Amino acid sequence: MAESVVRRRAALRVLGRLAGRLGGALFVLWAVASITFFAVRLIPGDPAQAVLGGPGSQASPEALAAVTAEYGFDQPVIVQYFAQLGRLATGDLGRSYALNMDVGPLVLSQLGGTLVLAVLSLALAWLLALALATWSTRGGLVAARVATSLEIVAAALPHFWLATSLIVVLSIWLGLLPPISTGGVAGLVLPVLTLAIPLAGFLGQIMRESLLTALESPFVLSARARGESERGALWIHALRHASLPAISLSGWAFGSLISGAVVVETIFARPGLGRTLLGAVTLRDVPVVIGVVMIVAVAYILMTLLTDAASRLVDPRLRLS
Amino acid sequence: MLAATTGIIAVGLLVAGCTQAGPNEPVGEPRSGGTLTYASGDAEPSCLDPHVGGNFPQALVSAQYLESLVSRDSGGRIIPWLAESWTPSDDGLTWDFTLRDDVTFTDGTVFDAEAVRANIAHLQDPTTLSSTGYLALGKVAGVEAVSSTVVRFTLSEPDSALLESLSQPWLAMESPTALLRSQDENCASPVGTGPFIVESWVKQNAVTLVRNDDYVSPPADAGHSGPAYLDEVIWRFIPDSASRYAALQAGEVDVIDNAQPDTIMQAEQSDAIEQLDSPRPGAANRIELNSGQAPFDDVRVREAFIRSANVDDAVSSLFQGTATRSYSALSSVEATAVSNAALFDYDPAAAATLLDEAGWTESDADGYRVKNGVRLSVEFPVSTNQSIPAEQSVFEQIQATAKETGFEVKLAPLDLSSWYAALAANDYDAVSAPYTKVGPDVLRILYHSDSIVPAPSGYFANLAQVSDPDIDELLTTAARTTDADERRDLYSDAQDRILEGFYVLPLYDQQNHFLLRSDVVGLRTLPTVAVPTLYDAWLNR
Amino acid sequence: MSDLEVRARLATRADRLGQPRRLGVAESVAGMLALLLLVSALAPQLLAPGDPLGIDPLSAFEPPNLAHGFGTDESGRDIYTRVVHGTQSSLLIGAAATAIGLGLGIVLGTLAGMLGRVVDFTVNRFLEVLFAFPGLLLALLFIVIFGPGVATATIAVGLSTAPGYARIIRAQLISVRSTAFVEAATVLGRTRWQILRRHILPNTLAPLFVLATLGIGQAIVWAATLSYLGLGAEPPTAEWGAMLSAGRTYITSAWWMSFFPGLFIVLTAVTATVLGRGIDRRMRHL
Amino acid sequence: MSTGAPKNSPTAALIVRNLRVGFGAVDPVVRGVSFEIARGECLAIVGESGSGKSVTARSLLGLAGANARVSADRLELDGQNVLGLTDRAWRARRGKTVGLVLQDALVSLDPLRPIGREIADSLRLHTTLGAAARARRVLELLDAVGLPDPARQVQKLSGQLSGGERQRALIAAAIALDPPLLIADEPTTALDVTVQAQILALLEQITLAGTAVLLISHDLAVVSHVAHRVAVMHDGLLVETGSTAQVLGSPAHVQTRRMVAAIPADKPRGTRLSLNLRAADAPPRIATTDSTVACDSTVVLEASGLSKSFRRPDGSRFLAVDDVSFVLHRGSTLGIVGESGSGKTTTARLLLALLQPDQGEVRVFGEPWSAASEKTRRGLRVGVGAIYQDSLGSFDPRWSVAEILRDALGHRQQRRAPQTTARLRSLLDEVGLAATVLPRRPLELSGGQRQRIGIARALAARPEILICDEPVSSLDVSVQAQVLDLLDDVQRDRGLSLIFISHDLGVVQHVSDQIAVMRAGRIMESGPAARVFTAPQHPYSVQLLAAVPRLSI
Repeated sequence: MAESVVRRRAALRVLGRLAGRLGGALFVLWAVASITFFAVRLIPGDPAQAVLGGPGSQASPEALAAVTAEYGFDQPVIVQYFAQLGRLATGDLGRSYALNMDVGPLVLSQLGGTLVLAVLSLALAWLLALALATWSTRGGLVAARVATSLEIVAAALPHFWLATSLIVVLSIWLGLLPPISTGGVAGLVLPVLTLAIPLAGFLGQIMRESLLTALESPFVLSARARGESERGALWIHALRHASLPAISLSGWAFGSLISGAVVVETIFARPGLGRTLLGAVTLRDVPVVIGVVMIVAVAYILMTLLTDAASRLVDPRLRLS
Repeated sequence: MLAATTGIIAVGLLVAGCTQAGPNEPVGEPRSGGTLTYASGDAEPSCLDPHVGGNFPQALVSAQYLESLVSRDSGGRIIPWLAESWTPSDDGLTWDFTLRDDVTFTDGTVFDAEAVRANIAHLQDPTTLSSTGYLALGKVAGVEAVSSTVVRFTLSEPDSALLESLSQPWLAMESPTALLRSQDENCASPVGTGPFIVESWVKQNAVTLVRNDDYVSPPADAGHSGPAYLDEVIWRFIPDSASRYAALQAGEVDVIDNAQPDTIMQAEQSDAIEQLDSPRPGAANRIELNSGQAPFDDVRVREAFIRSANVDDAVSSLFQGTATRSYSALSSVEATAVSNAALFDYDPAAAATLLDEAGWTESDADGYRVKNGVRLSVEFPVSTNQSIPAEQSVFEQIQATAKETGFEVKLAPLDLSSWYAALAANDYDAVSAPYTKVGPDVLRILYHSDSIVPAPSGYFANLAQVSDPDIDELLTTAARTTDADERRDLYSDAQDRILEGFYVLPLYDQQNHFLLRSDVVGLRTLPTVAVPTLYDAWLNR
Repeated sequence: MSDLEVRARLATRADRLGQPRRLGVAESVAGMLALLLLVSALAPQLLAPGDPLGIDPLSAFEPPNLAHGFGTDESGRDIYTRVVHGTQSSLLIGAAATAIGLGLGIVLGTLAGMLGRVVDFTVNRFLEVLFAFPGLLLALLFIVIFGPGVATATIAVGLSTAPGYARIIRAQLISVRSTAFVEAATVLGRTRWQILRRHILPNTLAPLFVLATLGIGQAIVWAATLSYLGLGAEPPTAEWGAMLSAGRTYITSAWWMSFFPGLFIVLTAVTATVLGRGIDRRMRHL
Repeated sequence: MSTGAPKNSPTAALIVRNLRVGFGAVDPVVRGVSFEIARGECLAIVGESGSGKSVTARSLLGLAGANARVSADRLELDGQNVLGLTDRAWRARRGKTVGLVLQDALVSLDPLRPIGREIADSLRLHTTLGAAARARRVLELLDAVGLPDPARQVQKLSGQLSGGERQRALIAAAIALDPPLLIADEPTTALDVTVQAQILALLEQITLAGTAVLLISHDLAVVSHVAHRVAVMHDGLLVETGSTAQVLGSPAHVQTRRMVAAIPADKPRGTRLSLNLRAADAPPRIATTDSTVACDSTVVLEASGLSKSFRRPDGSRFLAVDDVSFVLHRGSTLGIVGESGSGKTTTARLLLALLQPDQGEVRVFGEPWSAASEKTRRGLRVGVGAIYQDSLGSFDPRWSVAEILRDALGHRQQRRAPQTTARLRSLLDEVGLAATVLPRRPLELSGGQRQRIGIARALAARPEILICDEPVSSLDVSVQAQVLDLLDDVQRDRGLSLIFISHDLGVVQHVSDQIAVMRAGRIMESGPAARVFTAPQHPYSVQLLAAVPRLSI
């Protein structure tokens, strides 16, 4: 009977945590929406004008009037605010000024490309980091020094420079890979490399650090004393510990990949959120900017939940308390 | 047939001013089939229907699936297209167009007088939000279908530019049935009579066009008749010029536009890549000096600025011979263009004396001229969207050379909307704004004092703020005059006055360079607004 | 977690194999680089007497040669001169952005760390929200509103780094507040104010020096990114990011136009990181 | 107990001749060590930190480290030479012919893996047993090491087990293939005395089962129970080896004597623990009532009905301190003893008014203390000093010793003032430190020096009451002895009243006049030290006392 009580309490705790998380997520979304809404109210100029493609469009007064009415720009701000929230609640992200289509479909259609990019880059970064870390723990002091330098430099590489350098060397000079995304796999190589290398620098540093700590820890010593091989010590014990901090970093990594996508997608002419966002920023296409930001916020929240789940999977201690 | 083909291409190339004859000449019999990938550096249109808004990117792509009533040959003469012939009334107030009777839109709708009426109506409907087409039809009071093949335009006053206006892609004919759809649908897949059909459009990525197998209506100067050679055209948008060229090098794409000077020079060396240069009509690229306010309200200061700017060196260093210096307000493809090099020599000494005469005698610590406490500075907003990097560098070099004479040029690179805002606020002394329109009537739009009055959007075309009754007079009469010679004289007088008034500093024609893989044969540009047509193009693979 | 927090976290895991006392090779090199950067920021004329804006149309697009070590750009300006003179504006932008971020961070962090639960909760929520705009997004949003330009870009970068600083400072404050030596001071009968002044603030702010060092590196990269995207400094300003975006056009024909400015950005970032780690290691070993 | 096995017996599980281990360029940490252990024999190597005992143990498994230089005339495991074995060959022996038990199983078992797996590893590595068979063996092992309800425990992570259970699991893993030799490196350190006793019993049982056990420890009293023979290690050498009785009974080497003398248990109050080497054989001062300050009956500190409860992560509250009352008389020492989780530290924090009690109050010099506002309390604080277990953590890392003491003196401003320097010197003198430490930071000092600085800081404000929370538990025995003596001296010289909190009954017994035995937040028994230790009334006290490691000769 004590058992069942304990189990019930545990279940309640889980539910409570989930509820808390959900509430937190909703709060963040609401806040993001509100901030963006009021922020864009600071933009000078007549939004109706913007809808019609900026002052260059030489829009007729009739058109302006029509748009003003359609978008409710004549309403008081607070009304517009709640209207906006209402629309967002129903998943309606509004209509793009420049691209003249609904933001929801637009953003969703762009989401895929960016996600593929981000996920692949994250995976590659993990592989690179893991390889470097394990290699450096084997190779002794020199290897460690080399690894550190590689990681620091990698982590300092700006995406745009790395991207252009890769294009010049790999596509223009050597002609190995297509300089733009062709939709094919080959076209993915350079963008993914561009995003993965700097990230691998970060992950590598943190993994190697925790790998060394783990390998020097008493429990690995006792494992060795049991006759465990170096490989065993690495794969059975150390790597698991080493992956924990890196996993918890992946939430951040995802964020940085998204901002990296802004640059990479532009340079490699890949369809995606980043390029859409940049385009919208230069055109002051407010609804699209908000749309992208919201989607990214959602993705970001999901990602943090995901990494959370992942680390619980790897670290049973988290499942206990 | 073959003769005809090559012959026409030859003509096209005469205009192009750059041979497309690559090492793999002579090319064999045109072959059908294949997919051509076109990479455009222009912004991706928000709507594939050029009636809506109406900018150059739309013109580029829509020329592949939409056709106009008339076209223009390389000699600048108006030639039949969807309209076989036309006759203006003596007072020039009514025009009857006789249409081809064998053309149907790709959605099966018949092309007839009613269709034309519907198109003009669509253009003039404010909810269409047309700007270019809307302005071009400014004098069109009404359109009626006389018979199924004859349509009559009624004008509020004579318009010598009507045909030139109608030849532009922004006034192309679309299926009236399709126009009944919601604007979104029509923007996504406009339906025309052209050699290709819009199959799909993946935003931010590419438009896919497929051949129109029932195509019958090439313009009179086309290289062949019947359907196009290409099966399919992928129309991609690659804004980054370097990536665009790299893609062409790598063979990822077959044709790119907005080729940068350095890449053109590289292409010259390469056997795999050919060049096609086809300057746009209408105005040349030029710097307009705001004569509406100090310091450029004084003609001597305007001249001083022009004389102090070393444009020749800038153009030769930055365009590396890919662009020729212009001394005219109009594009060199305009037969009526007047060029006067003498007015634009680089002559710092003369500039200095002019400034002294104008009272800008002292100069301050930084070496800038000063007149009663005010520094001689020139606000120069630059649209990063409309001026290619090389052009922005030209401005930077002008800035540098004008400094030596004592001008402080304040370059302000701006995104499009901020740039328009700056102009609307009359917050500029110099500015460069390309304007593409077929025919010399562009002068009226650019230099008639009416154009100083801002449109509701705050935009106005007369950025030099030329307000000269004589010029107004000349331009208005020219726009009414249908007699060609008389018209030409009027326009050349007007241009003389504009040039001698030092309102503008011409730079070069609106650059319009295309680079293509040398196995792409038969690509030419329409002499209307110099957009490429893939109708005659085929892949020599 | 923010870029900054990650960098900080990595830095403070001071390189385990390096001896704390001895000055590592990397660090001495970084030190010299930092010195060079400072010189070229404060007195560029010493290293590059030329005029960074001086054009020479006739010698445009020259690849690196004896006359022009880094080559010339489209207007024949000497890239070496421009890169050296660009140090000033680039470092300035980086420093300004860091200052803004750090300033805001200190305010927010101290509020959260010192003013009890309610404030702490609110500030934390606020930060959480800001973190939902990863990396550049906050900056881009800011630019959408106030338009591009050096000033806005700088502020934008500063803003988007602020949450990171805030969280670190808060954490630091809280951990210091609960240390044994703060208790010991209480036991010695020290007043809250004395403890704050003598123990908490010094021990909280000292690590900020490391943070700032790391932060500048990051800020420079971000500012350069914005310039590169055409939202920051514009050509012909001799600013690394702007030079890069100018060079981008000619990447296929004149790689040196974008290579060298980029190289300097990377060098600066690496220098910042190495120095940050070094300083940190020293601070924690004495 | 048996006085060890005959030398070079064929049954020797381990023979070490002139073992030398060095790292890098510095001179070796183990400088020629020789010993052997027979099956069924337990040899204890005793030494203080840095004496090289752990390195010796590790090199017996070939785990001295990658950059270690190991050499010996002879090194035999179970009759086979293991000098210069390949790593592969070593791996075949580790766990099979020699097992290792490290201290603190919390970090010695992989926190991410169920203990069952950890134990099964050696089986997986050295036997061809199938999963099921392994599982069965693991249960047997857990049963053998006396872990209750093995079937449930195997699934648990080390973090879910108590210290004792963990240590048992670790031992189970080490003896899984019952190796002829078991090396136990500080197997009971960081365990509560009662648990420690159980583990020692287990080791003894393993020895009796015929395994040779090498016990590494810093604590003579601990090993005296189980070891047949004792080898005292100092500075890389075995300075004295022999039967436990002989080594502990009549220590020959000065280091041995120092260590024996340092054991506080059963040494009357006031007895010197640290040998004064200059007068090595000076008779230890015999404690007399007058030798300590006359304990007058004035109460300087009084705790009445103290209770303090905390919230657990899951929200439920638990009572850390439950209705605790006691008084402290001027000049006397009240020892509070208890095992981990008994609430002694919370009590200390309550007494220092770093925590506010839920109920009850603390009065100091008859004044309200816990009830008073911090503002009014601040005035009284000079009278109450504190000494902490983690002395290093109690110093601002950025301050030098001089700054720390100057601050404690309240002379921060007049840095160079002569009287300040004079006070600093006399303080250092009092705690037996040279002025050379002044410019250094605590991090650069040894544990003993740090604790002396801690005491100096406490004394600087001339307190009447000192509250010492585990002041010596992180120190080596000889250092501990010195610090305890120092405390004794300053108390006598300054007539201080002490509250001395510790888990170590030996220490508490030595220093205290009055004793309070705590468990689970309550005081089980309290009274005069002599009485409680000779005639404990509460069963818990009895149990506790029984477990205290004494020199059993």
